[in-house]
Amino acid sequence: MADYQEFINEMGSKIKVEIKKKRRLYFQVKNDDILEIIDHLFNKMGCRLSTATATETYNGVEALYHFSDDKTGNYYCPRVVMKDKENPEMNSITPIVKGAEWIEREMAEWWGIKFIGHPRPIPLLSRNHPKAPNKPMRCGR
Amino acid sequence: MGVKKLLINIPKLMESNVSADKIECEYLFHRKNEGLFSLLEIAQFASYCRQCKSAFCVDACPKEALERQDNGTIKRFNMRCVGCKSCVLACPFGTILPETINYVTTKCDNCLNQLKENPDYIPLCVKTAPEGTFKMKEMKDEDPDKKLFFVGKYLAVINPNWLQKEGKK
Amino acid sequence: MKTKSNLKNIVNKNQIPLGPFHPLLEEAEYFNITVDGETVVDIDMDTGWMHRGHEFISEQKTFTQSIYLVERICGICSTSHPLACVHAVEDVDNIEIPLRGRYIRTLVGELERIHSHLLWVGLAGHFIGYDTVWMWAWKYREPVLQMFEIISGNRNHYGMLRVGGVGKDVDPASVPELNKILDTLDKKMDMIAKIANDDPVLRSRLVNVGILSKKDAIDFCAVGPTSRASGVRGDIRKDEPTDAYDLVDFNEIITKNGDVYDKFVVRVLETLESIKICRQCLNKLKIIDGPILNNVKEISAGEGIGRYEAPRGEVFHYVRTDGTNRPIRHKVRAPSYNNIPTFQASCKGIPIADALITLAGVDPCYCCTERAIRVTDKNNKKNNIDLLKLSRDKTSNIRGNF
Amino acid sequence: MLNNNLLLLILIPLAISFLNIFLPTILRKILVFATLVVTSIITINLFNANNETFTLFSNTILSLDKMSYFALAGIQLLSFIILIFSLKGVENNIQKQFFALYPLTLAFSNGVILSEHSFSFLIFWGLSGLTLYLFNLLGKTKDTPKTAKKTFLIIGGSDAFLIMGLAIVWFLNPGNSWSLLSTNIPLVDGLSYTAFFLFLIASFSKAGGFPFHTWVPDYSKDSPVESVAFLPASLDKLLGIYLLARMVTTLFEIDILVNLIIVTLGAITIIIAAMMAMIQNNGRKLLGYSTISQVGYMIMGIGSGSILAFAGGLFHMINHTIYKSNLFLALGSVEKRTGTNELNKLGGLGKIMPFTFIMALIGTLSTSGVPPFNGFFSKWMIYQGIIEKTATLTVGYQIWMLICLILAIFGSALTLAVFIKFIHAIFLGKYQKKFAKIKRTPINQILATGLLSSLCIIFGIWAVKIPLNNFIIPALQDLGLSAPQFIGTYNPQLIILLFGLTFVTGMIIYLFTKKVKFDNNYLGGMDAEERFRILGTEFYNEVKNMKPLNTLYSWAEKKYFDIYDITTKFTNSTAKLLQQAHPGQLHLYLLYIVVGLLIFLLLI
Amino acid sequence: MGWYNKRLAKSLWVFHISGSPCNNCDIEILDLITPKYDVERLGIKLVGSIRHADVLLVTGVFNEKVAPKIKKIYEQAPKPIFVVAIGSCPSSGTVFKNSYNIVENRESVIPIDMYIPGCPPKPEAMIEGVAKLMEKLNG
Amino acid sequence: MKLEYLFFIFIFPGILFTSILGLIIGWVDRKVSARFTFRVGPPFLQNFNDFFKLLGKEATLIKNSIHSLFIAAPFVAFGTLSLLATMIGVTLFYGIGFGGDIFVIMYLMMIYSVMIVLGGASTGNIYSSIGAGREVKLLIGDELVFILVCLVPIIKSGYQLNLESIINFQASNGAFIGSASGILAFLLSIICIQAKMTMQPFDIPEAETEIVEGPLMEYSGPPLAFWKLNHFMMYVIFPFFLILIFLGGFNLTGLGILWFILKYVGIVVVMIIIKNTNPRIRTDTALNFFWKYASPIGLLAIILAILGV
Ligand code: SF4
Ligand code: SF4
Ligand code: SF4
Ligand code: SF4
Ligand code: SF4
Ligand code: SF4
Ligand code: SF4
Ligand code: SF4
Repeated sequence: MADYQEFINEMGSKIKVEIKKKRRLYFQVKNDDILEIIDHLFNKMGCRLSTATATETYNGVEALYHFSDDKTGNYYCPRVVMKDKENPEMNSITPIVKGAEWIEREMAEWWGIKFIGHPRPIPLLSRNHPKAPNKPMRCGR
Repeated sequence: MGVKKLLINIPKLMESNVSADKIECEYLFHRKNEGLFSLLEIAQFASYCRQCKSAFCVDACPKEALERQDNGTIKRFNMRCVGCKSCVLACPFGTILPETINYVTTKCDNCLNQLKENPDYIPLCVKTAPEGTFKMKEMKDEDPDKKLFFVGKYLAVINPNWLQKEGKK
Repeated sequence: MKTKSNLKNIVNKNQIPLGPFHPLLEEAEYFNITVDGETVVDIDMDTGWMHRGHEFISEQKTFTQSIYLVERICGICSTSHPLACVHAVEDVDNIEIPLRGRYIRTLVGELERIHSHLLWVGLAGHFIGYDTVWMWAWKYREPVLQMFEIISGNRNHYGMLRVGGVGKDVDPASVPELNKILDTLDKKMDMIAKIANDDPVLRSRLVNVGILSKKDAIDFCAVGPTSRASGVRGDIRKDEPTDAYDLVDFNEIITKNGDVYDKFVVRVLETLESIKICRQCLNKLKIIDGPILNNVKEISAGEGIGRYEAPRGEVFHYVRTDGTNRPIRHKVRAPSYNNIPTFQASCKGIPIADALITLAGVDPCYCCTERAIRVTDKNNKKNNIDLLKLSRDKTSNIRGNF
Repeated sequence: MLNNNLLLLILIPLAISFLNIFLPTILRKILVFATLVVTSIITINLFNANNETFTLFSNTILSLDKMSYFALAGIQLLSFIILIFSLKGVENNIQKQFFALYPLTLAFSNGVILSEHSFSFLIFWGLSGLTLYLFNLLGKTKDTPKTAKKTFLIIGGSDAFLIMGLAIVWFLNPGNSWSLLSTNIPLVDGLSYTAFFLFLIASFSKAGGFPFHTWVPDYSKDSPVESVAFLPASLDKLLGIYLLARMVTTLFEIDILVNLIIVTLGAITIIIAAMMAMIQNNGRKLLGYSTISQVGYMIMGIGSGSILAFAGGLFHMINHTIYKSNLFLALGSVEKRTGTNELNKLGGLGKIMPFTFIMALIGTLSTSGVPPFNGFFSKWMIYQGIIEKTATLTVGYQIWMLICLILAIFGSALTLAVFIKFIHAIFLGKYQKKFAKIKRTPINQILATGLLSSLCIIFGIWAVKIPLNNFIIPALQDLGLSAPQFIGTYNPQLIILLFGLTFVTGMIIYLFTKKVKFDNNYLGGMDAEERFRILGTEFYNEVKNMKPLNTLYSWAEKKYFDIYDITTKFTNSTAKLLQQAHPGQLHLYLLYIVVGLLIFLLLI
Repeated sequence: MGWYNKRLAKSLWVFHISGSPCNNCDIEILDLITPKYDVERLGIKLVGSIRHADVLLVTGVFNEKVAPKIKKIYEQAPKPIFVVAIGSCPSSGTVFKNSYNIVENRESVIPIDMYIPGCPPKPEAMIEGVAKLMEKLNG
Repeated sequence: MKLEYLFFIFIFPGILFTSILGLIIGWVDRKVSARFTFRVGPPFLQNFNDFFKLLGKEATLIKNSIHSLFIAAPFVAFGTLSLLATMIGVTLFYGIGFGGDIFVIMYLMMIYSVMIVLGGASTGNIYSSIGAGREVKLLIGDELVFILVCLVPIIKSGYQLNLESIINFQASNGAFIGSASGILAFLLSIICIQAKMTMQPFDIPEAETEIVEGPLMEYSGPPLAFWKLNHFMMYVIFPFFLILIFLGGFNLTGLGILWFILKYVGIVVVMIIIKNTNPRIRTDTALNFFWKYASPIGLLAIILAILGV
């Protein structure tokens, strides 16, 4: 656990740690800070983006990124909560992490999250789809 | 106290003969949720069940999914239960409602989020349940005379209680 | 990274559609390859042909059912997904697994790696028109399937895993036989490794083809043999040794070049390592006794991440639970999902023939790339046709028609 | 004097051309047509004539032997067919000039062929170059002025060489008259070699042999298509090769080394031009390069020193003019319908212009030397001749000769590749909607290409019967050579008959078993959209990118091998003065000729 | 037609379509060609173009995106053509039947002549299916 | 036109003989390849069944494409191949020249490629077009070497072009394979015919996994049947041609028949072995191979032949 203590110390002001357990650190980040955090994780610490998960909760639409630090086996999961459920918006991290292109496209497609600054904002799975669903992963309530 | 509780009148519900899945739930996460069943399950084990010394249901369960808790109630562990409903058959008192012992379990979150935003909020289950069976109400104390018992922090039931009948409570 | 204006330019060029049904792709998949002559200028992938909505279905199923569901994400590494899935569930509550169960998990996982890599070697051979390699590799893959049949009773889709352990025990009586099969396999693999090293024609076809640079591998977050061939370290079995991986001895294979040949080599050598691991597991299974399953009672509310080093790289599962026996969110990320976008880097500027083998080089499996997604399912009246009746009807139809 | 047939052949078109300057277009067309009818009739009448001549001031100026008759007949035939093509469809704004220039060209070409006197030969030769230049100026692409300048410099420059060559010939052979037909200068000393090579340069420049070929593709691209089919594709080949044939037979007595050098030049021409043609994306340039490549065969055949090959070379000359003008005209039809000759803008026209497609296909197959078309027969003769010649050589020469032969045969594979690209890019491949509504090909164009195509087939199948026996063998005999003996066997009639039988058998089986359904392209389940298209223009990018060809190609693209560019660069750097002296104007050209003539006269 | 059908039975060229399967059926199909099962001895050959096919092997539950393409492919196939559905997926939908994205009634996409159930069916089962088809063709 | 000729072209050694032998040898190929990979392989009459089955299937014509060319291409190729088979066969079996010399045969052999290209590309299918392009590239690759190897017998026979004189020369002076240049040229020629038949490793134009059988992609029914038949006919034509120009032809008396079978099967087996032990190579590799490696060897063979070695 000491491993990610360093990260918490460094970034303490920008993150709100939610869950801290063996090898897993979940923390909340404001949309404005996400790029800085990701830059730190990806470029400075050499973490690898595993994927990202979007979920709809009562608090809003969440995007949870999973960064794996392959040297220690730790996971850093910054979570961005978008309060506006109708038009969720957040900064795209694709310009920093190329590998996020697909997953962000997928989240945009199925959750209706708008990623600001995404280089290729076209649907991933529902192109040429004769019956493309509309924001299907949202709870729809 | 100020906390609203969901009050369920179980005898009335049974009388009304409305099948339980007609009552809807608005719990967010599952596509088709019957949060009600989880409420009923807790309620039935908490108040209805006789808490037999050597519980037939526990013995009958092929998967060791039922266990007696410290406080005497029976608890079903959802990862073990396969929904075979042997326990329903085994209970000599018929206290276990077959509908509640589902393989795929559900969850009620007491609509806390909605209530936080609007204290006068009326959950969907209350709206869709037969008249008078579900209520959102502020309650101070249990009232054994009216067969009103509290289960946990947010739930209250009106239900004949074997323990009370036998004078254990 | 492409910009919009860039895309516009491409429209004027010649395009070659690859798929959805193309003999190169066992699954339906569609690539729009922009070419200049036979040189690939750009590659654009349109996915979603295999999309069945696993994440959606999973939310309606219990964890135990989910395991069988994710097993059917894809048949090639049909242990990796369940393994990652149970890891994720176990991660929520830090559930301990009995030792014997851990060894069995590792055994099954590694056998699957052998079978998957052999399968790839064969298919790669097929793609470059070397059917002999295909046939040979698949011939040697049969014993592995036979081992699976001994262990689990099925050639594919083994259904071995449970939350908290494994569902089926390995019969100690069958261990010598399994060991024997492994021995024969060992020799055959040595031969294939030799072919990989020696065959000049094969080398001329694969060396320096479709190079994925180390930087691109990191940028695209590639995983598994794809990134290891480019010299990027990263093997979940070493990084986060679950199951019995901290108890067995094996090496992580890394090469530098990142071309298809290196991917080939990495896979072949990994197979040898896997055989080593399987041996160790089998030996341990002879001695270790005990339960195979920790009978989990309940999963508490929380979030869990599980991963496993599938033959193609890291499989990632994330589950979020609310205390019931089913997930409220189940995210699946297959290795190919990260590997396939690397085509954009590795396929540009090479001839089509090379591009195709490069596509095959990451051993993509689109089935699991496209697992996710659900849709509000209001009318639930599925037409569940009676299988038996249908198959009887139809078979008799054929009888009648001729 | 005016009843001399030979003179008439020159004078009539000349007169008509002057007359035409004052007439409206429609009359010009009629007159030109009439001229051609007349000249053709004269030519036909001359078929059996023996040594018709025209003398002036007791000098034999014009004369006709069997070889010049052969060339003359070729010129009449081609002019006639190309005229049919041009009757309708020439660009409106150049029609007037076109029909004035057309008879002019005819007159000068006839003049070249018929001249026996070197003086007249020189004048006609120069003037025919001039019409080439004038035709070029009718083009309207943006490169036209540049190309015109280039053409003019190369052709005009070669005239100067010709003048010098003639001067040397005269110097070497002062006793003889000015006759071109009976000099027979042995190649013994430096001077005679110089003369020979000066002549060679002239004939190569005209015909488009390496390394003086570079004007052909540019000219093809930038001039009106009828003139391309008319001049570089047919008349210039006839003239250049005619000169070459004269050189190796009557003008000089050449030895085996020179033979080998000419053959080598021919082989190099074949390969280089074919390789260059492979990478062209402009239809006309591609044809232009392939024209050059075909010239290589004629050069080889004529220069090899074997009678069989010589006959083959002559035959190839006429064959080539037939199929290459066919191809140019077919391309012209396409160009006039679609408005472009860039291969990458065309495609899928086979369904829309089926007739043109078949004609082009026949032209293509003849060019590539596929039996039973005419191109194969002449190539086959050339190969045999070379084999025959090789058998008589010493070991070292044998290897040299055989390498040239290999290159030549390989050249026809390359040609095939070139034309697959050509055909594919224009006619095959994906059907395009944008072409669906284009106008139909006018009947005169179909007639012209159809005539040429049927000639391809007729000359291919009855090669011995028609062209060889009637024209070429008499020509050889006239030159005092024996009739060629084939050393291989090739029986086109039998082959085509048997082939037809088997083909029909196959078709019958097909017709019996056929069940047909119509469908769109299968593209793995995708709809066959128009963007999914292979043009064919990029077929040979791999060849282009191959080491070391890629460097060669890039050099070629930078024009390192272009004699014109080399010289201009050379001139640029050495003498600014000279550069000022040739801005590429007509009057300057005339000045050159005048100065040349003056020198010439002084020499006399 | 009897004579012809016998020829057809001895020379079934197979084209394989995957309509959102889990891949396992497809792998098992390929397995058929490899040394252990070797269906070439029955004259069966895997072809790459639909135009050459006599038998279409379809696998998987068809999802909405791929279904029109499958239909198109079927229409492009030269007749006579037989459609054999491999695996439980096309016949029942297996675990996927609750998903939104799959076609409920696969018969509405292409007419299926024969089902070979199993998840995945063992190669032996597939061979048996093919053998039945041949039996039928042989009369 | 003698009646004899009809027999030549239709029965022996033309269409009937060549097709049947070709289909059988095609079976040998498939069988041996299967053996190579531990399989059983197809039954003996498999290729016949395939052929007749295809005859009964529907033929697909592509809308908006050049139908006549599409249909004619396989039959033109068929006609040419029958012609070739007859020309080569008549010389081999009867010792007389028929219709053309070695140059004619070389050029006739190109027609097959041309027809593949035209037929395939007439459909407008991109894969067919790519395949067509590859076919030509392969053609210009192997043609150079093929010319070289064909010149060797010409040189060795003292600049004879006629097939029968080449055979007769060999009959009196021993087969050309007996010399250094002959061996070199023979080996090269096997690679060449491998390429001409588009067999692995040169199955570039018809690569199933890359371009879906390339030019043949859109063919179905009878035209496809004929393409397949054409391919099998080449199993006869090319080895016979090699036997003719390098192995001294046939002597069909006594032990000669054994020799005949041995020569023929030997060549076929070598081809099958090459086919099964090599992956498909790329077009540029093929061109490189032919132009940079094979043709110098071919040239060497020619020089040796001129020197009489
Ligand atoms: S209180 Fe809310 S969550 Fe609970 S059952 Fe009622 S509606 Fe569902
Ligand atoms: S339904 Fe569940 S708890 Fe009841 S007996 Fe069956 S397994 Fe046990
Ligand atoms: S559903 Fe059927 S098979 Fe499955 S556990 Fe229950 S009884 Fe057994
Ligand atoms: S009802 Fe089922 S579980 Fe119960 S005893 Fe019978 S078979 Fe067993
Ligand atoms: S459920 Fe029934 S058997 Fe079980 S403890 Fe209660 S009363 Fe007893
Ligand atoms: S990575 Fe490939 S093989 Fe593995 S589960 Fe995914 S699709 Fe299947
Ligand atoms: S074979 Fe077994 S697992 Fe499969 S459907 Fe039947 S009972 Fe279920
Ligand atoms: S039937 Fe089973 S094995 Fe086959 S595709 Fe469906 S899930 Fe996969």
